[in-house]
Amino acid sequence: MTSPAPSAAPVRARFAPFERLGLALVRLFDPPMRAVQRLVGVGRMPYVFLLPNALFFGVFVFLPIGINIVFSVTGGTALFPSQRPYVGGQQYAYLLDCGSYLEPATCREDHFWRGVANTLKFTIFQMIAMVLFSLAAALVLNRPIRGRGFFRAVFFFPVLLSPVVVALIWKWILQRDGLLNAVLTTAGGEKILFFVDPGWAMFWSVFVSVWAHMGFYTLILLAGLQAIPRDIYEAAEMDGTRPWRTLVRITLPLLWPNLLVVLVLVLIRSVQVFDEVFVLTGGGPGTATMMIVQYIYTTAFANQVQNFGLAAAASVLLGLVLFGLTLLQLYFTRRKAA
Amino acid sequence: MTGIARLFTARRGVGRLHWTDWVSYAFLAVAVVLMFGPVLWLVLSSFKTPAALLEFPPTLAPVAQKEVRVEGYPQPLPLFSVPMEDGTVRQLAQVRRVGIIAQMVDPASPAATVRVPVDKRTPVREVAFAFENYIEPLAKFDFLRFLGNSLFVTVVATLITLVINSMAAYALSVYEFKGKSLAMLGVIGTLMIPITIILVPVYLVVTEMGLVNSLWAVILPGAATPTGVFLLRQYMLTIPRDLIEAARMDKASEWRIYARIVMPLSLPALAVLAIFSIMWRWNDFLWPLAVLTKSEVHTLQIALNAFQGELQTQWHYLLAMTVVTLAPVAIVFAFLQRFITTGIANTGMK
Amino acid sequence: QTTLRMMWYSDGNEGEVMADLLKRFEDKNKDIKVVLDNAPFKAITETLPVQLASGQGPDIARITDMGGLAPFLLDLRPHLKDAATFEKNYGPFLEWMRVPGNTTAIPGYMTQLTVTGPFVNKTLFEQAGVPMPGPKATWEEWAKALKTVADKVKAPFPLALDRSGHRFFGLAVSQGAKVVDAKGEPAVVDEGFKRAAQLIVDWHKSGVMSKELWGSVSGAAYRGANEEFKNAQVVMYVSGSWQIAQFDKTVGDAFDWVAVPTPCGPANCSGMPGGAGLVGIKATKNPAEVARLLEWLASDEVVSEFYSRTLFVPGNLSVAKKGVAYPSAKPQAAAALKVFGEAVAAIDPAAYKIQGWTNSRIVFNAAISRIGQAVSGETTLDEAYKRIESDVAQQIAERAKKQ
Amino acid sequence: MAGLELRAIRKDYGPVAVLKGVDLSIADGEFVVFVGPSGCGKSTLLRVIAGLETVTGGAVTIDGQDVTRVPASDRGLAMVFQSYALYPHMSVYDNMAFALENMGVAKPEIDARVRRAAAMLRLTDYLARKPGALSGGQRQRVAIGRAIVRDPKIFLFDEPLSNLDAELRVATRKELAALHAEIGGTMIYVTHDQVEAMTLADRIVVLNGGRIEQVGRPLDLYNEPANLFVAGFIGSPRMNLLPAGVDAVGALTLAGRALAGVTPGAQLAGEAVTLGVRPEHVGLCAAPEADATVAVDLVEQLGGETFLYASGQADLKLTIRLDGQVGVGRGDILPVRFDRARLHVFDAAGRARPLGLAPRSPA
Amino acid sequence: MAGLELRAIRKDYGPVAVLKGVDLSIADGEFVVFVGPSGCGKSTLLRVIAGLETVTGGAVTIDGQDVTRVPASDRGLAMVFQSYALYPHMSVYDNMAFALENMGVAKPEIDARVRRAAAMLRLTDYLARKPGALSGGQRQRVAIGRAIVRDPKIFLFDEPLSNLDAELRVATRKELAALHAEIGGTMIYVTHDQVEAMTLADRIVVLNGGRIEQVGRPLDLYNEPANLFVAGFIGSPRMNLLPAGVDAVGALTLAGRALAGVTPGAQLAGEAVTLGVRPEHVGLCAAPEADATVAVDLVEQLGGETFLYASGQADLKLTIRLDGQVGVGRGDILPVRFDRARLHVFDAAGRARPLGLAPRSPA
Ligand SMILES: Nc1ncnc2c1ncn2[C@@H]1O[C@H](COP(=O)(O)OP(=O)(O)OP(=O)(O)O)[C@@H](O)[C@H]1O
Ligand SMILES: Nc1ncnc2c1ncn2[C@@H]1O[C@H](COP(=O)(O)OP(=O)(O)OP(=O)(O)O)[C@@H](O)[C@H]1O
Ligand SMILES: [Mg+2]
Ligand SMILES: [Mg+2]
Repeated sequence: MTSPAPSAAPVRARFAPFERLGLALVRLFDPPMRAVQRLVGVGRMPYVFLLPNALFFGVFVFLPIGINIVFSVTGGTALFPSQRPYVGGQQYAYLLDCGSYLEPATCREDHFWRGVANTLKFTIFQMIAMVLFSLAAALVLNRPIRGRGFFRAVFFFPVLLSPVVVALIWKWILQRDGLLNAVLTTAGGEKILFFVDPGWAMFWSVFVSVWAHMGFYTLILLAGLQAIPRDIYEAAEMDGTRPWRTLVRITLPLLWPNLLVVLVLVLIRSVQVFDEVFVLTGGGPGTATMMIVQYIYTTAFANQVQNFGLAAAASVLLGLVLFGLTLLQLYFTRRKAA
Repeated sequence: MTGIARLFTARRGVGRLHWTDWVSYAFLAVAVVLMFGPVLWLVLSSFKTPAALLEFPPTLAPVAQKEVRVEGYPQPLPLFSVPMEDGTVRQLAQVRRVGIIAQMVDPASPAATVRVPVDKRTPVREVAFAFENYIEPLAKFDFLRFLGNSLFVTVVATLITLVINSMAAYALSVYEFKGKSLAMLGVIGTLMIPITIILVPVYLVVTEMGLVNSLWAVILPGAATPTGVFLLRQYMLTIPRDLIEAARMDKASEWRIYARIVMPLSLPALAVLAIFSIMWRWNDFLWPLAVLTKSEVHTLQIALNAFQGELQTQWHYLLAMTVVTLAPVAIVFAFLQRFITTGIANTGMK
Repeated sequence: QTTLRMMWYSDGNEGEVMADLLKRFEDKNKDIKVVLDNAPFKAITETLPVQLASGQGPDIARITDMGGLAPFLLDLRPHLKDAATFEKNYGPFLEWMRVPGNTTAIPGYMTQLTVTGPFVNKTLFEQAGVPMPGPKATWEEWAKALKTVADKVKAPFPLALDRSGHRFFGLAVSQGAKVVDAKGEPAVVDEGFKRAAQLIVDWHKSGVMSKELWGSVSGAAYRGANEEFKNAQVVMYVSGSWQIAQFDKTVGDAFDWVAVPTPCGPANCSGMPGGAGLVGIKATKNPAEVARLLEWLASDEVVSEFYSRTLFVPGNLSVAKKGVAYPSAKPQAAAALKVFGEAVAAIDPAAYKIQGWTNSRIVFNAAISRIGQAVSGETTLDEAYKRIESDVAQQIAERAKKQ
Repeated sequence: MAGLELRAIRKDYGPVAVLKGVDLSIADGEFVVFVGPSGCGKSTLLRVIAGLETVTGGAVTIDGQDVTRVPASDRGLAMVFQSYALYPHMSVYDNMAFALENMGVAKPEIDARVRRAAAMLRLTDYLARKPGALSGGQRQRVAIGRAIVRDPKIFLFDEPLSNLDAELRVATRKELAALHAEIGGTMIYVTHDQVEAMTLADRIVVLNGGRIEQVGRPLDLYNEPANLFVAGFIGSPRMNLLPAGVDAVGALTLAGRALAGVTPGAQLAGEAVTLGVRPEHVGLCAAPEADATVAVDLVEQLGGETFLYASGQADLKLTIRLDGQVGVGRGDILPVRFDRARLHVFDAAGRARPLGLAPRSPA
Repeated sequence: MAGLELRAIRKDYGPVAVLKGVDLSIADGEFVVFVGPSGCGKSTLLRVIAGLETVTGGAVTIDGQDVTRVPASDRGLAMVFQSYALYPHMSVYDNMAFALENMGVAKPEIDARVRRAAAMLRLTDYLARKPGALSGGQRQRVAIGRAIVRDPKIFLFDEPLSNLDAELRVATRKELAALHAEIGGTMIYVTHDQVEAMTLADRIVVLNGGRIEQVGRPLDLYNEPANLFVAGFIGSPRMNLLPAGVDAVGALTLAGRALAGVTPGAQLAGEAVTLGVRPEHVGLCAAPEADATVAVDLVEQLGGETFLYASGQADLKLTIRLDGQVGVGRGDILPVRFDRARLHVFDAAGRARPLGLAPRSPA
C-alpha cells in the first residue's frame, strides 16, 4: 500500500502560512493533551478523541431523534413535548390505516402512501439511470483521452450546486416557455408540457437528480476502474479476448465492489430525496412526484395546522426503513471485507 | 456491440484515432453541453431584464429593445423596424399604440407620423446586460454584512467540522476499543437521516440552549456530520499502520500522532470534506431561516431569498443573486478540485 | 431607547417604501428604533409559526394567515391613543385577526387589501374580432367568449385561474359556496362549492383551462400564469389586484390589458378579499411602543402614501372612500386599480366570513390539493369531496387537541 | 549499558499462541539477528521488545529495568521498519527531527544531531527532500538516520533490506556492518535472508513456531547445527538430509550400505537417523571410493560454481556443489563421496549427535 | 515450427528512443533469456514481440509471417506477467479456461486441456480456488498453466519469479527448466537474475540501452564476454575490473608493474586497458609470486564460501571469493595472484582483446 502523500505534497507549499499556524495550534494543545494521556492512559485515548464529536452528536442528532419519537406518540399543535397530549399509537394507526397497501387511494392518509409509492418508483429508476450513466462516464473517462482532468471536473461540478439551484435551473429550462421548448419549436416540433404529464415529470425528476449527482458516483467508479491493474487487460488481450467480453467478464466483475457502493449510496440518497424534486415539479402533476420526505415536510410545516405528531410518526417509519438499509449495507461491506 | 464495448474497454491511445475515440469525444462533447449549458444559461439569464426573462422564444444573449430620443418627445421612444409599402425597411420610433395601430415617427424627421399595424413592426434590439439585476439588490440591502455572516458561518463551521470529525475518525480508524462497533453503527445509522425530518426537535433544542438568533445556532447543530466522520475514517484506514507505530517509537504522544502524522496525510480527504462542508453551509437555507430572524444575523441565502414573496417572485433578482452565491463555491472548487479524485477515490469505501 | 423588530416580506417595492416610512417615524420618535427584517415569504408561513409557538419571534410581523396566528397576536387596544378611529378604518378586517369569540381586540392593520379578479388581454379580443362580455356577464358566458378568442388567435390559455385556494374560492363564492356554517363549523362541500369544482374540472376537459396551472404541482402549491399572460398567451387571467404593478412593468405596451369586474355566478359577482396585515406579536416586551408605531403607520395620511407608492388596493375604509392617487402608475395600471377599487364594494359578506375564519387555510389547502388531483386525473371529483371533508376534519381535530 | 533480557515471553492472539515462551539475553553492543521461516514469530518478538505488542506472559527487561508494561513511546528504543515508515509529508530533516521534537530537545541541539547523523549516512544533500523523492537505498538510510539521532538504547530492525533490489541490498548490508562497527549500539535485526544473517550477526537466533531453536555465532550454527531444523535452515542451498540408519555395531548405513568410518555410536544402534551433508561437502570420486552413485537430473552452471541435482537408489536426492564449470550433463552417472569431517547425524527426535571425529578447523 | 525473427526493431516513446534497432533470430523450441540493467528495454522488447506495443520501425516475423501490424490477441502467443495478472474474480479453472473460451473451443476439450495442464503443474487440488487464496508459487504455476493450455507458438515470460521469495524461486526455477524439457516450446524469458539466466537459457541476450550487447550460450558469455559491459554484467559478484596499461613490448602492467606472462600484444602498446578477473580467479599465494598485495576491508563468511573485500595500492579494489571458511580478519594483508588462464583484457573502447593464452576448457 502506498501512502497518499504524493498528492498532498505540492499543497504544502501553497499552504505554508496555514501550516505554521497549524503547528502553533498543535503545540498549544500538546501539553494539555499529554496530561490527559498520562491521566487516562493510552488505551483510553480513543474515547477522548471521540468525545467532542459524540457530544455534538448526542445533543443535535440523538436527542432530537428522541424528541421526534415523543412527538410521534403525541398530538396537537403545541411545540413543547410537555404540552402535547399523549395519543399512543394513534398517529401510526392513522398512517397505516389502508384498505390495500398496494393501492394508495384506499388509505386514510393516501398522500403518505402515494409518497411511498413515488419514492419507490423514483428510487428504482434513479438507481438504474445513475449506475448506467455514471458507469458510461467512468468508462469513457478511463480511456486515455486528452483533458481528462477537465472532463472529470465537468461531470463533478454540478455536485457542488445546491439542490435548490439545480432544480431552479432546470425548471427554468423545462418550463413551457423554457429553453428546451424553444429548441423543440425551432426544430419544428410541438411544445411539450413536461410538468403536466406524470411520466415526463418523473422522468425529469430522475434526470435532474442524475445530472446533479452522477459526478460523485462517476468518481467512485473511476477510482475503481483505475485500480484495476493494466496488466489484467493485457493478459486478457494476450488471451485473445474480444472487447465486449473484456467488459463483461473482466471489467464489470472487478468493478463490482465499487458498483455496490454506488448502488447503496444511490439507494439511500434517493429515499431521502426532497428539495430537488420539490422545487422542480412541486410534487406534481397531481401527486405524481410527491416524495415521502416532501410529505413529512408539508405535514410538519407547510400546512396551516403544523402536524408535528403525524410528521414525526412518518419520519420514524422512514427512519426504520433507512436503518434497515443501513444494516443491509453493513452486511455487504462486512462480506466484502471477509 | 463490439464497437460499443471497444468504446469502454480500448486502452491504447497511440496511433490513429479509432472511431470509438470519436464516439467517446462526442459523448464528452454532449456531456460538456449538458453539464455546463444549464449553468451558462442561468448566468446569461441573470443579465436579462424582467421583461426579457419572460419572453418566448427566449434569446440566448440578454437583449433589450433599443430606445431613441426623438426631438419633441420627453421620453425615449422604443425603436422598431417596419417594412414599408414600397418594400423598403425603415427604423421607426413608436410614439404610442392605439389598439392594433401604432403611431410611429422617423427619428430623423420627427414631424411626420406614420400609422403602422402592430403586427407589422418588429422591435429593434441590442445586446444589453441588465447589470441592475445585480446592482439594485446589492445596494438595497446590507450585502457586506450578510456576506460576512455567511463567511463566518461557513468558515467556522467548516473548521469545527474538520477538527471534531477528524478526531472522531482518528479514534475510529486507528484504535481498537470497547464500544467501537456501537460508535460506528451510530455514525452509519445517522448517515441516512435527512436533516429535514428532525428540524423541529433540533429547533427545540437550540431554543432551549438560548441560541436563537445567534450564528452559533447555525454553526453548531451540523458540525458533527456522520458523512464527514465516515469519509475521513475510510481514508485514514489507508494510512499505513507502520507510520503510526513509527511515531509511537519516536515518542510522539497520541495527540501529536493525530495532529502531525494523521492529519497531514489525510489532506485529500479533509479537502473533500471541506468542499462538502463549505457547500452545505454556504447553501444552507431552511435551517438558518428557522433560527435566524434578525436581519443582522441573516445569512446571504436568507437575504437573497427575500425576493420570493407570497404572490410574486422577482426572478431577475433571484437569478442574479443565485449567480452571486454560486461564485464562491466555484472558486473553492477551482482551488480544491484536484483533491477530489484522490480524496473520493481513497474513501471509495475500500 | 427601545428597538422594535419588524419581520417583513415583499412582493414588490413595499419593503423599500416601508423602510422609508420607518425612517420618518424614527425621526419623529427618537426613543424608538425599528429594525426591518426582510425575510422570504416562506419564513412567514413556515418558520414564524414554529417560532411563535416556542415563544420566540419579532415584535411586529407582516402576515397573511391572520386567523391561524391570531392566538399569538398582541391586542393593541389598551395602548392606542385613538382606538375608535382605528376600529372605524379597519373594522371588517380586524375580525380576521381575532381569535374566535373575541370581538374587541385590535392586533394590527392591513398593509394591503387584495381582491381577486380577472385581467383580460384586450388586444387578443380585438384581433379575434370578438366583443368582450359586459360587466354582469356570467362565468359561463366569459368561458365561451374566451374559448372563441383563443381558438381564433391560437392562444393556449383561454382562461387562466391561479392555482390558489383564495382564487378558487373567489369563483366558489360566486357560485354560492359558504364554507362555514352559522355556528362556525365547517361545511365545505356544499352545492356552490361543487358547482365551482365542477366548473374547474369541466373547463380543463373542454380546453378552456390548461392543465399547466392546476394539473402540474401537488398539494397546496401556488402556481400563477404571469409569464404566460405577459407573452400574450392568456386571454383572461383570474388573479388579483397585486399583479397590477408587475404587469405595468413587464407587459409594457406589448398589448392592451384591462382589469374587468369579476364574472357573476348564480349567487353573486363577488371576488375573494384577502391581504396582508401588519400585526403586533403578543410576546413583545414593548407593547406600548409597538402600538405607537402601528398607530402611526395605520394613520390615514401615512397609510395612503404607502398604498399610493406600492400600487396596493387600500385596506383602510376611509382612505378607500377618499380614493388613492397612483401618480407612479401608467394609464393602464391606473385604470385597473380603479376597477379593483370598485370591486371591493361587490364583495359578498360570505367572502369576508370565509377569509376571516380561523380554519380557512386548512380548507383552501385541502380544496386545492384535492381538486388538483381531480384535474390531473388522479381521482374523481366525488372522491375529492370526500377527501376534502376528511382532511379538514382531521386537521381541525388535531388543532383542537390540547393537554 | 543497554542489555536486554527476555524471560518466558508468551504472546497469544486469541486462541493462537504465536510466541510460546522465549528466553533470551542480549548483551550491550551486540548485533543479534533473528531468523526463521515465515510466520514463526520474528516480527512479533521484535514488536514485543519494542512495546508495540503487549505480552500474554513473561517479562522484558532493559538495562535491568522491567519494562513489560511500559508503552512503546517510553522505552527509548528505535525501530527501523521493513517499509521504513518514513513520514511521507515531512522532509528528510523533519523525519529525523520529529522524535527529538517530541522529546522536547532544544532547536540547536536537534539541528546538530540531525546534521551529524545525516553526515554519517551521506544524506546531507537530501535533507530538504521528501521521502517520495528518494531512492530505495536513500530511504533506507533515512530510516536508520531517524533511529540514530535519538541515540537509543537499542536499535530494532524488521527486515529493513527486503524492499531493496539485489545489488542495493548487498551495498546497504555492507554499510550497516560498517555502521555497527562505528556506533556500536545494541542491534536486533530480523531477516529471512541467509546472507544477511551470516554476515551481519554477532549471534544468530533461530526461531521456529514461536520457540528458539538455537542461538549462536553464525559459523557455529553453520558448522554445528543443534538440530535438524537449524541444519536445514542455515545454509544455501540447504544441507542434504538423507534418511540413514545405524547398524548393530554403531556404524552408519546409507541405503543399506555401511558408510565407512562414520560411527555415531552404539547407543543409537538400530535407530533410524538422518545424515546431513552440505552440498559443498559432496565430492566426485573414483567409483571404488564412492559412498553413493547418483544420476544427474539437472545441472546449473553458474560460471563460478556448478550445482548438480542428482538422485540415486532408494529415493536418495542429492544437491552437489562444485567449483568452477563442470563438464557434466543430464543423465550422467556419478560416484560421489561425502567429506567425512563434515557430516552431521541427527537422531529420530532431530537432535544432532556427535560423530566422534577429529575436530574441525577453518581451512 | 515457431521461430521468431526480429528485424531492426525500433521503439520510441515520444522523443525517447527505447529500442534502437534490435535484430534477433530465435529458433523453434529455443529457450532465450533477455538480461540487462533496469530500463534497458527488456520488457519493451518482450511487449513488442507480444504485440502489446506498436513498433516505431522494423518488423516482427513469426514462422515466416510478418505480424508487425497484427494485434496481440491474434498473434497466438502466451505471456506470463511478472505480476501474473491472474483474473482475481475467477477460479483457477476459469483462469485457465478463459482463453480457450475466447477461442471458442468446445467445453469437453477445454476441460481436458485444463485438467491436463493442472495435473502437470500439480494444481489439480486448487482448481476451484480463487487466486487470492493461493500462495505465490501456486499463483505462478497458474500463470504458467494459463499459458500452456493454449498451446501457444511462443511463451513469453516477464520476470516471472521476481515476486517470489528466495526459496520458492529456486524451486520454481527448477520446475520451469523441467517444463521446458517436457513441452519444449519456444520460450522467451526476461529476468534480471543472474542465476536464472545462467541456468535456464539456451542462449542469453544481453541488452543495454536499447541495443543488443551480446548473444550467446550462458557459459560462452561468462567465459568470453565480448565487451566490458557484458563482462561486468554477467557473473555475481561481478568481475573485478582493474585499470591497467600495456607497455611498449606489449606486456600488461598493473599499478605500474608488469604482470608476468600476460601479453595483450604490441598493437595495444602504450594504451590504457582494463584488466578483468573474476573473484573466484583471484587466489591467495606466497608473497614472492603475488601479482598484488591487498588489505582486507570486510570478510563475509557464508559458511560454504567466503568473500573478501580488499583494497590495495592505487585505488585497487578487489573482491575475492574463497571456498569454505577462511581464517582471515579485517585488516589482514594478503598477497594475491590472478589465474593467468582466466584473465580478460578490454581495450579503451571496451572491446575484449585476445590474450594469446592457451585455450580454456571446462575443468
Ligand atoms: N494480529 C494478529 N492476529 C492473529 N494472528 C496474528 C496477528 N499478527 C500476527 N499473527 C500471526 O502470528 C504469527 C507470527 O507472525 P509474525 O509476523 O511474527 O511472523 P514473522 O516471523 O515476522 O513472519 P514473516 O517472515 O512472514 O514476516 C503468524 O502466524 C501470524 O499469522
Ligand atoms: N510508456 C512509456 N513512456 C515513456 N517511456 C517509457 C514508457 N514505458 C517504458 N519507458 C521507458 O523505456 C525504457 C525501457 O523500459 P522497460 O520497461 O523496457 O525496461 P526494462 O528493461 O524492462 O527494465 P526493468 O528491468 O526495470 O523492468 C525505460 O527507460 C522506461 O523509462
Ligand atoms: Mg515479519
Ligand atoms: Mg521490465
